Amino acid sequence: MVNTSAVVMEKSELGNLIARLWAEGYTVVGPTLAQGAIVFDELRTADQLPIGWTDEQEPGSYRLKRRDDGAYFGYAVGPHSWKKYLFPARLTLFSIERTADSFAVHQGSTDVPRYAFLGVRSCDLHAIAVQDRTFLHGPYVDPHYERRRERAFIIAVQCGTAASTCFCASMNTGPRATQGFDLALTELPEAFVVEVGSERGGALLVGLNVRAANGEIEAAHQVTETTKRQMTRTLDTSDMPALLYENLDHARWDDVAGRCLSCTNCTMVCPTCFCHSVDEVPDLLGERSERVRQWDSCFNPELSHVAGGSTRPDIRARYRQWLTHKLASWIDQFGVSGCVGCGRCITWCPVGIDLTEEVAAIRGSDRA
Amino acid sequence: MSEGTRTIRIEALARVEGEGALTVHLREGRVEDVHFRIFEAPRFFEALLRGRDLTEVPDITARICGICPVAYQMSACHALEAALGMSLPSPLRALRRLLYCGEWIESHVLHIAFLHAPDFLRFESSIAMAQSSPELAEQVRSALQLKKAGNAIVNLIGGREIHPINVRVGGFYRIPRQDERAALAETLRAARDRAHALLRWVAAFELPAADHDYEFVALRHDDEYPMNEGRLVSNRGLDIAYAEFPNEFQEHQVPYSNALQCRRKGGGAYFVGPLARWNLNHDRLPPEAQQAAAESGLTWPCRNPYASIVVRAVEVLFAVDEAIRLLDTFEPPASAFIPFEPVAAEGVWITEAPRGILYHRYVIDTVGKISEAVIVPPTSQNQRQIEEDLIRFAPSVLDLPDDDAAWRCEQVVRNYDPCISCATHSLKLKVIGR
Amino acid sequence: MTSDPYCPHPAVLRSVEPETPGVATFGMEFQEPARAAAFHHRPGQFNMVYLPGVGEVAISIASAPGEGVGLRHTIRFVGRVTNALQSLRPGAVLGLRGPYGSAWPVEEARGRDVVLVAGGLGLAPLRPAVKALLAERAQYGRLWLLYGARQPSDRLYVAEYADWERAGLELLVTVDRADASWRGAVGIVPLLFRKLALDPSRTLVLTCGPEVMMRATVHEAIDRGVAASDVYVSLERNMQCAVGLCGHCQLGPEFLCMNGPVFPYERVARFLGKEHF
Amino acid sequence: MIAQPLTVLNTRRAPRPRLGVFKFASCDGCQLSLLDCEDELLAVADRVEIAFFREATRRPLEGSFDVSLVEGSVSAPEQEAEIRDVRARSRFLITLGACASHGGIQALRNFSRVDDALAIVYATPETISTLPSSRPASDYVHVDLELPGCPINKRQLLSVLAQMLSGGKPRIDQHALCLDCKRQNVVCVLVAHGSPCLGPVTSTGCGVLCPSYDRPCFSCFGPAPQPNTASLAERFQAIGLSADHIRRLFQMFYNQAPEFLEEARRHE
Ligand SMILES: Cc1cc2nc3c(=O)[nH]c(=O)nc-3n(C[C@H](O)[C@H](O)[C@H](O)COP(=O)(O)OP(=O)(O)OC[C@H]3O[C@@H](n4cnc5c(N)ncnc54)[C@H](O)[C@@H]3O)c2cc1C
Ligand code: SF4
Ligand code: SF4
Ligand code: SF4
Repeated sequence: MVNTSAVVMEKSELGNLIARLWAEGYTVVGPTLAQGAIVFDELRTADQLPIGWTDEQEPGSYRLKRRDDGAYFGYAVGPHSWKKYLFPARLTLFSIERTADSFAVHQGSTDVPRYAFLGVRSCDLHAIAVQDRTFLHGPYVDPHYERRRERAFIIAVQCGTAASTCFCASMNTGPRATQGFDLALTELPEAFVVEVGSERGGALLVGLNVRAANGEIEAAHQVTETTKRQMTRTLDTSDMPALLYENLDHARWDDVAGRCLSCTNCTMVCPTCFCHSVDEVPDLLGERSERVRQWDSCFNPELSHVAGGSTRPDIRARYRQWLTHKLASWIDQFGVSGCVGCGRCITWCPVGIDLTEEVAAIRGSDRA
Repeated sequence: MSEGTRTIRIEALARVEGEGALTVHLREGRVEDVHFRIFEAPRFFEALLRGRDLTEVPDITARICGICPVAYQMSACHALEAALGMSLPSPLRALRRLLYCGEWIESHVLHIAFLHAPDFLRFESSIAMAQSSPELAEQVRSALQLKKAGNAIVNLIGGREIHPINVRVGGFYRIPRQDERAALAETLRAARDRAHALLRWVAAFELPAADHDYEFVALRHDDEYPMNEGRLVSNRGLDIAYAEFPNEFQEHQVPYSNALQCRRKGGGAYFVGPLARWNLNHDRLPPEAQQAAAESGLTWPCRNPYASIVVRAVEVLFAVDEAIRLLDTFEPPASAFIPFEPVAAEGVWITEAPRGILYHRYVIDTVGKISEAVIVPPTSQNQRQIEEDLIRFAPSVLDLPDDDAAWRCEQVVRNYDPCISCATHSLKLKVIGR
Repeated sequence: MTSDPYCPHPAVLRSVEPETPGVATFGMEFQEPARAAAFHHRPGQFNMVYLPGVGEVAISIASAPGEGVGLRHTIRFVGRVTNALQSLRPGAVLGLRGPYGSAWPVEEARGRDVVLVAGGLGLAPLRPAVKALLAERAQYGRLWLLYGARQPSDRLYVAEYADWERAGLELLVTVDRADASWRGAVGIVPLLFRKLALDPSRTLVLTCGPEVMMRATVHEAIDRGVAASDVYVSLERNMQCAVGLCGHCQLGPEFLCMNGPVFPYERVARFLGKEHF
Repeated sequence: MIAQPLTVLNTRRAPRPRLGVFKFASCDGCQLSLLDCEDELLAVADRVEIAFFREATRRPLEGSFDVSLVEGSVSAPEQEAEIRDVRARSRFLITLGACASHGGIQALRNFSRVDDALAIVYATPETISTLPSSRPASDYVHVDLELPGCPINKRQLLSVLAQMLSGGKPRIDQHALCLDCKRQNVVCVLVAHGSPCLGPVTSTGCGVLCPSYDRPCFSCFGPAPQPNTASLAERFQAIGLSADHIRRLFQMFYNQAPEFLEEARRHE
C-alpha cells in the first residue's frame, strides 16, 4: 500500500527538488539519454530526464522509443545500475610509496561525493540492500562502499511500466517500493505522489511546493498494480538452492555453454554482482604503485586462475558458476537471492540468454 | 681521398620510417651511381583491397602507414565518395581538415625534433640530444608537448593517434561533444607558443647551401592552404584535376628496390611535400603564418631542400592556428555521416599527406566491393628526386671519412622525411591493367 | 571510519632458507612492533604477502604460534609474485596482512588420535599443527603424519623430522619417484593409510595437498570408518582480498578465504568432487 | 632497503637494462607508439638504455638486449634469419601488435598464391624478395609476451615496462572487451543499436575505442581467450548480416589467429 502520509507534488516542482539537493551538497544522479539508451549521469535540471521516452527490451535487444505522453519516468531499467556509484567500476584503493627503508600507504581521498540517486526502482532498492549484505554486514566491511553508501540519499520511483524482461514480481522485489528510500515518487499524469521514507526525506520536502494527497493515493497504488499485471516473465524460485545444487551435471549446462559468449556482460549489468579484482599498477620509476580495484566477473577465465590453470576452464563451468551463485549459493551466503528480477542480464546479453529460461529448462527436466 | 673507387653504403637508414638503404658509388671523384634502395618487405595492399567492401577501405589503408594513417583515410574516403557522387556538408569537411591538422602537427614535429634536428646538431638521436644539455632537454620536451597537442586532435577526432577508428566513408561515426572540443581548443591554444619556439629553434640551424631548379608538385586550393582538396599544380605549369594524374605521372620498377618510383611522364623527377606546398601555396597561408615564416628567414620561393625543416615548422604553426580556428567556428552537423547506396563507379582523389601528395584510385562494383585499387604515396614520388639530390650532393662529401660522409648523405635523404612503409605498401598490381 | 582491509603492512624479510629446488622458507617480521605484538594466528591460517610493484598472494603461515620471532612462510616459485619473491634477500621490505581464514581443529582434537596427511607443499600449513600437537603431546592419542612428495629431494623440513619423531609423531613418507638412496615407501600418500592401525571412532584426519590427493585421502579415511565430520581439508583458490569481498575464491556457498581454507570435509563434500566447480 | 633485486629488469643496479626495438614488415605504428609516449618517453630513456631503435637513433646494432620489442611480420626470406638473430640477442622478447604476433593485415595475402601473383605483376619479379606468406615471429622463435593491437596501446606498453622495472614478469589483461565496455559505462552497440560488434570475442586493451565512438568493434586487438565466435556469428546472422560480411569481419587484422581463421572459413 502507498504510505498514507504521502503528499502530492506538481511535476514542475521536480526541478526545485533537484536544485534543493544540489544546494544541500548532494551530487544528483539519475536517468538521462545518452548513447542511444537511458543511462545514469549527473542531473542538474529536470529536463535532463528522458521525458517522453521509453525503452523496448527483449533478450539481447534494447531500443529507445518515443512515448505519446510527456512522462518523466515512463521506462524500465537501463544498462546502468546504482552500483556504479556505490561500488565504482574502477577505484584506486590506495597507493604505496617506497621510502628509504619501508613503504608508506597513502589512502585515496575519503572525500567522496554525497550522492542523491533520483529514480531508483524497487528492484534496485533491493539490489542495494543485497550489496549492503556483501559489503557492510559480513565479518569484514568494505570502507569504500560504506563511505558512499551511508551518505547516499535515495529517491525511489514506483514503476509505471515493465519491460518484457522484468520479473521482479517473481522475486518479491517489486514493482512497489516499500522501504529503503528517503522519498518515493509515483508518477501520475499530472503530478507526483511523494512518499516519505525517512526523516531526512521529510526534511528535504520542507519548503517545496507540496500538498496533502487524497484520491491520488489510490491512483498511485493502481500504478504499480497495473505494472505488476503487465509483467510477463517469471522465475520459479521454489526449492532454491537445492534445485541447482542437485543439477550440477545437467545437460542444459552444455547447451547454454554453446550459446554463452563468456563476455561478462550479464555480471557487469547485474546490480548485485560484486566480484572484483585488485591489481598492482606500478609507475615507471618504480617508486610508487597503486592498488586498483576493478569490477571483475566469473566469466573472465582469469578470475579463477591459479598456478597451473583456471579452476573453471570452460564456458560451461563459468555459466554454471554464475547461475548457481546468483540464484542458489547466494541464499546460503547472504540469506537472500542474488537476483532481484531486474532483467538487465537478459536484455544486455549480446546473444539474449535468459536466466529464467535456463532455470525453467533445468527445472523441467530436473534430475532427468 | 678523391682517387679511385669508393662506395658509401648505409645498410639501413636510421631515423626514417621503414627500412631503406643507400648506396653511393663514386669513381674518380665523380658520382657514378646512387641507389636509394627500399628493402622494406612488400605488403600488397592494393591486392588485399580487392573484394573488400568499400566501407572497409579507410580502416585497411590506414595500416599502410602508422605515421600518416589519416592521410590514407582522407584520400581513401574522398576517392570513394567521389565515386559515389557524394559531397560532404561543411561541418564534416571541417572535421576532416581538423583531423589532418592533427596529423600534420604530430608527423612534422616527430620529423623535425626526432628524425631531422639531430642531423643538424650532430647527435645520434634526439634522446641523446635531450641528455646532452638542459637547454636541449627543454627543447625536446617542448617538442614532445607540441607533438602531443597534434596527437590530441587525432585522438579526439579520430579516436586514437595511430590508425584512427572514427573515420568512415560519408563522414565520421561520432561527432565530438562540445566539452571535448572546448578542452581540445584549450590544449591547442596552450601549444601555440611551443610552435613558435620550434620555428625559431630550427630557423637558427645552419642550413647547408643548395639551390636547384626542381619541379615542385602540390595541390592548390582556391582560398585555403591545401589539405583535402584542390587542383594539382606545379611550378612548371602543370594544372590538372586528380583524374588526370595517370596521364602525367608514371610509376617504374627499379631492380634494386621493393618500392616503385614515380616520375613525370616523359620527364624526370619531381618534388612533393612541405617545400613544394610552400613554393606553390605560400600566398594561401594566413598572414600570421606568413609573417612568422618571414621572421624565420625563410625565403619564397625556396629551392634549398634543407629548408624543408623550416617549412615543416611553419606548417606546424599554421596547423595549430588552423585547428583552433576550425574548432572555434565549428557548428555540429545534424548527423555524423551521410548514408549512401553503392553504385558501380570509379573514384580518384589526391590529398596532401604530411610528406606530400597521396593519390588514390578505386573501382567499385555494384554491391560496393573494390575491384581495383591504386595508391601512389609521396615517398614513391620523391624517391627519384632523392637519388638525384644525392648525385648532386655526394661530390661535396668526398673528403670526409666514411662515417661522416654517410651521415651527410642521410641528412639529404631525411630532407624528404621519406616514409618507407608507405612506399612499399604494394607490389604494383597496377601494372596488370597495362 | 572502518579501516581498509586491503591494506598491507610493512614487514622485513629476516631469512631465506632454501627448502627444495624451487621452494624456500621466508622468515619475516612486521616493521612496527605494535603490529607484531597484536598478531595472533592459529595453525592453518594464512597471510596475504605483498611485493610492492608486483602484487599480492595468499601464503599459509608455516610457523606455529609463538614459534620464535616473526612469521615463516614456505613458498613455491610458480608465477609472477612468487618468482619475484624468489630474488629477495634478507633486509628487503614487503607487505603482510592477516591472519586470515579458519584453522585446524587442534583444540577439538584433544584426547583423540590425529592423522595429518600432507601432499607436497601441503605440509606448510600443517607444520604449525604438528608443532601445536607436539607442544602438548600428552593431550593427544596417537599422532601420525603421512607425507607424500614427488621425489626424495622435494621433501620439506627434513631437518625437523627427527625432532618430531622424538616428540612422539609417527612419520610415514612416500615418494612418487624414488632415487637410489630412497629406502621408504613409493606411491601415493593415501595408500599409507592402509599401514595404520586406526581406531576410526577416535581419529581425526587433517589433510592438505593437491585436490585429487585430498579426495583420495578422504575416501580412504571414510572407507576405514572415520566419520566425514572428522576429516578436515584445506582448500585453495585464487584469492585477492582474503576477506570475503572479491568473490574469487568461491566454492559453492563458501568463500574459501573466510569460511576456509580449512573445512570439515562434510561441509564441502558435495561440491569438492564436481569437476570445474 | 626495499624489495631489491629484480628479476626481469634490474633497475637499481647499473648499467640500465638495454632495450631494443626491431622492425619487420609493418606500418611502423607500433614502434611509433613508444615515441607517442610524449609524457613518458624521456623517463623511459632514463630508466632503460634505448640501445637499438632505428626509427629514433643512428646507434648501430650491437650486443644483447634485456628486452626486445619486435614489430612486424616475417615476410621476406632474409627476415627469417633476422628474427632468429634478435631472439639470440634478447632475454625477454615481446612482439608488438597484430603483425608480429599473427601476421597482421598483410597476412590476408596468405589466402592467395603470392608466387603466381608476383609473376603476373612484376616485369622482373626475381628482384623482389618476399615469402609466400606473412608469418608471426612465434613461427620461428620463442616469444615471451605478445602485446596485442593494430596498433598496440601505448598505455599497455608502458604498463608492461613499468611492471618489468618493478621486478615482475609482465602480464596484461586479455578478457573480452565487453568487460571494459561496462566498466567504462559505454552502452552496448550490439544490444542497443544492433551493430555487429566483435567485442565479445575480442581481447581487451584498446580502451574500448569503437563502442565509445558509436561504432562496433572490428577486433584490432584479436581474439580473447576461448572466443565463442560461432555463437556470435549466429547472432550476426540473426540481425541480418550476410555470410560474406561475417567472413570479412573475421578476416581483418587477426585473420591468421586460429579462432578467427576457422570462423571465417565457416562463412566462405
Ligand atoms: C589459502 C592459501 C594458502 C596458500 N599457501 C601457500 C603456501 O604456503 N606456499 C605457497 O607457495 N603457495 C601457497 N598458496 C598458493 C599461492 O597463493 C600461489 O602459488 C600464488 O598465488 C601464485 O602466485 P603467482 O603470482 O606467483 O603466480 P601466477 O600464476 O602468476 O598467479 C597470478 C595470480 O593468480 C592467483 N593464483 C595463482 N595460483 C594460485 C593458487 N595456487 N592459489 C590461489 N591463487 C593463485 C593469485 O591471485 C596470483 O597473484 C596458497 C594459496 C591459498 C589460497
Ligand atoms: S541476475 Fe539478472 S535479473 Fe537478476 S538481478 Fe542480476 S541482472 Fe537483474
Ligand atoms: S558494445 Fe560490443 S564490446 Fe561493448 S558490451 Fe556490447 S558487445 Fe560487448
Ligand atoms: S573497439 Fe575493437 S576495433 Fe575498435 S579499437 Fe578496440 S579492439 Fe580495435
